[in-house]
Amino acid sequence: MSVLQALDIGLALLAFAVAAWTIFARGAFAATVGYVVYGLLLSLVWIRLFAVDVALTEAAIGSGVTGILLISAAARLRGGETAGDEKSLSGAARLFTAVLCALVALALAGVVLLLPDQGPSLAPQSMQHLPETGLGNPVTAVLIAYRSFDTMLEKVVLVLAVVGVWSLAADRYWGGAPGEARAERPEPTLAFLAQVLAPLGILVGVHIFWVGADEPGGAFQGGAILAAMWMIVMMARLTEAPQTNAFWLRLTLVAGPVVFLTAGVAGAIFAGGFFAYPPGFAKSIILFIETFMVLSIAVTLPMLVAGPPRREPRQ
Amino acid sequence: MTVDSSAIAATAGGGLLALPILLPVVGVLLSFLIGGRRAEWIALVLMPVELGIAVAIACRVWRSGEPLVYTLAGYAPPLGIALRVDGFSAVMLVTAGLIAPAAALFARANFATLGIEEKRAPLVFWTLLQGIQAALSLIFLGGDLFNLYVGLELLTFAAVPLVCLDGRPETVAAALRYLLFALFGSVFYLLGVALFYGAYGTLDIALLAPLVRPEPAVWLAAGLMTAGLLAKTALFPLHLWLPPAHANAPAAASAVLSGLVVKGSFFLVVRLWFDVLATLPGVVPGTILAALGSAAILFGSVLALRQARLKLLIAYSTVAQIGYLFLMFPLAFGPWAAEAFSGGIMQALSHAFAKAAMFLSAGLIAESLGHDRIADLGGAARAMPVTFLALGLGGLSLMGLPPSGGFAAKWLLMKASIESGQWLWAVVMAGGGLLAGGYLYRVLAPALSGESPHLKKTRARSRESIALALALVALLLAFAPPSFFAFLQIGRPAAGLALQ
Amino acid sequence: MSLISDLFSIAAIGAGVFFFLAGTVGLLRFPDALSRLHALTKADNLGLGLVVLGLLPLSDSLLAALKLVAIWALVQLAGATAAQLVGRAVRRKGSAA
Amino acid sequence: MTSATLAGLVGAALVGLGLYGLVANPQPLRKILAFNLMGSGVFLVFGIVARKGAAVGLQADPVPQAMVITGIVVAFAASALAVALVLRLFEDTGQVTLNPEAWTKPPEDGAEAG
Repeated sequence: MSVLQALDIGLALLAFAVAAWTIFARGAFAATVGYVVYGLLLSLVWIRLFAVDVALTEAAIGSGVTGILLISAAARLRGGETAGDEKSLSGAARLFTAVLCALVALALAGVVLLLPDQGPSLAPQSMQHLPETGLGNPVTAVLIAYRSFDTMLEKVVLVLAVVGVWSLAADRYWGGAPGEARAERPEPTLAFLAQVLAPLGILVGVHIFWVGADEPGGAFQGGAILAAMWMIVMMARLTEAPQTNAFWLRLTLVAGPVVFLTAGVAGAIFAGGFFAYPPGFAKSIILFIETFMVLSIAVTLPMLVAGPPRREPRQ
Repeated sequence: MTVDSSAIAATAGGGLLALPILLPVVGVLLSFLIGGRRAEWIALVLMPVELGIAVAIACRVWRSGEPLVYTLAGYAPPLGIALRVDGFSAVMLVTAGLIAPAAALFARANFATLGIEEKRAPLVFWTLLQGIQAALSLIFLGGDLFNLYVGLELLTFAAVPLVCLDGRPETVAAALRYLLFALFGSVFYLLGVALFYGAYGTLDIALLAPLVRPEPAVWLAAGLMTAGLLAKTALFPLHLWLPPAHANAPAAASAVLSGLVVKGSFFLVVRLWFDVLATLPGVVPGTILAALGSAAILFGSVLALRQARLKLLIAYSTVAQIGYLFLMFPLAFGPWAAEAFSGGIMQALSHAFAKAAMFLSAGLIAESLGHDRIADLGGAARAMPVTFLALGLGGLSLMGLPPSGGFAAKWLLMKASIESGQWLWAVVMAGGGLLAGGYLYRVLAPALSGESPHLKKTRARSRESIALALALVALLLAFAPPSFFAFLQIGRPAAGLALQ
Repeated sequence: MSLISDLFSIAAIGAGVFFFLAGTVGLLRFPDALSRLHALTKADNLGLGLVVLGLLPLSDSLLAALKLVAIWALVQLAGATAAQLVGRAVRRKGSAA
Repeated sequence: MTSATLAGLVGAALVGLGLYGLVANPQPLRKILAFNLMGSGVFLVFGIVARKGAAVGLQADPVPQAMVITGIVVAFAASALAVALVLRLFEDTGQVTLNPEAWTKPPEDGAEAG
């Protein structure tokens, strides 16, 4: 066994152990912290699978932003979490569930082991058409060219999620800002962090988006980093969450899908099909679309974490 | 890998297929951006256009007699994504195109946005209603299993917040339970997608179908995806989320949720077993599905009999009626396959219209009386005869009495089950019809009594007529000509199923 | 030359790993939150610093080396802030658990 | 055993683990955690599929990778909606349970908030 293999097995066992902790830990808060650690381990697993784009996404969104969301929820639910305990399953039902889940896992493991070592692949086709897109990163090409329809609709899913979260506001708060009212002065420690980190982070986010055309990275990962910077600045109370009826906010939230959709429809007129790019212009159009997607993601993620409006709108 | 190029070649003029998805998406984005005073207007303008496009697509399928295909982004599958429409999907597209605007017209009284300041419930309602339309179009037209996953998620995100639009804690809990079931369904579906890709390197349904072999990966993928879709369709025993969710939503939303949204995931079960897995020996899984369906019919009907509130009763009757949809699966092998298929689809259509009519009627009753307690409905039918007529006509379809679409559906399914010698399903259907008669009697008998009820609100003729129109469509389906059933067969892999 | 730089890398990374180990032991064994925090921050500062120092000769470009240093600096910043916040939370609660 | 197969096995185990948490854990927030865990297990299965599709100089098939990226974003949006529902329920009822009988009487101002 090589050192790398030993490390792989260690990593796999560790990831599994932390995952089990998040399921079986007593307190919800501890479980949530476990989940964030697990997410970081998982990004390492993705690196070992040679999927660096996914590793970046998992670290930024799967572990990072989801982690903030769940931890702040767990913190706010403290005290309420024990009250829900009375309806837990009986021992027999628990055992039955466990056996069922084990069966699913075993069947899945069996099928995974049976997969051929050299499986079917669209890698050759992805590479063959890569020059048409002008991109160097095939994952970005799949997301914004070959399967752009998926990606555009997924942006619409994010818009619907924002509508859904906001719909949970009380009527009198509709249009107001999410989160508690701003404290009279910023949190000094966090403010220092935000002031130093935010400019750097914005640089890193834009960099990751920009290199995504040719190297690992892209709109999702870059946008998530920008989103994190905005969240840090808000947490430090250097700025407030915006009012949900602000036109600039709504415009930024839909800018990505709107530009994507417009380009897709323009494709039907100028390139012979919905979401097709005219030859020679593909890369510039893709970068144009991605720019607005980055903006939308950078604003959507913090707004989803911030939750529904909780303050009456100012006129 | 052998690729049947005719299956993925784009049909001329197929660009039409993208519009039923893209137009409601435009509606969603516009409503969210500038919808404060215009969301209602945006929806009411777009919906007739969408219906027109759906009809145009159906006409093209009718004329050409075969499915239409459109490849997006200029990349043919397996690398790219194709949209595909056959007879079944065209019919579902038109059905959604009719029911959604009916619900929208009905909802105008509750969710007006014209000329007033932006309000929470109206903006959310109109935006999400169009989201549901986009999602359903995508589900009916999508030819790629992962693209369909995105469609399922769109549907979930659009449907769940509608359940708790009024914000009472029990509706929030209902929405949360609905969301958890739906997410479980999505994850299982997605896992199946991963296995299909791992086994065959493509997710395009037309490319996948000839490659599929009865091997472990396929069986596991089929099982996982079916289980996930059943959770979203609320087939017994995964129905627990449905009654509170559908009974608590605003009436117009309930009509869409019960009439259309559960049909979306049902549609994908049909796609999966009749198209992707057409070459698999499907009698055993089909029998399991039908057994669950039978349990749903009996269980849902009995629970509907015991409900004290009208909307809950109608919601439990949805649980029962979903059961009928799954009786077609074991009957789809043999010379009676076409009959069983037509019966199943007819059940989906007639239930969509009938249930939408019933939920709208129930909404009117609740608004007029200020409650929907069945015990206190005394004489209500005298005060609001048109509303109860719509409710009763919808109920006719649920019972399967002639003349109604429900009768045509159950008749076809019963014929197929008797011809195939699978008597059990016929017995279940007859029993379900009796039980449905029972729970409808519970509602209609007191309502028709001589008491004079106290109406809080005068009835609105236009809204009553919307419910009645939907109920009449459910009725008219009984007179569907044979050419309609021939249309449903367009694009079916006829050789695959009928000859096994 | 390469042998010397390799030996340097091994030594530096080894030392870094040792500090991480020590920090983890401290986290697990120290009695109260503040001293645990102390152990942990030391591990972050020194351990990561040494690992980065050891990796520097192995990086193939100046940009990569700069990125490594930037990573260390960012972790420093985040670690110091987190330690501050945890410390304050402990003090606010009165007694350290 | 290759690292890809290992990751696939972890993925299978995670799906089982997450499913158990989703069904057996009564607290909604823990169910959301379990859903995320299950989702990441599914993504790992995509990961092994991608890795086994390594060809023409690529270390992994880009198509499943792109699907995982889409999936991660959708899963986050789902968690955000679920968390918002849980918090709303908690604010209105003071409890975090899906069991309506367990609710204490909702606070007066909460009832009016709808």
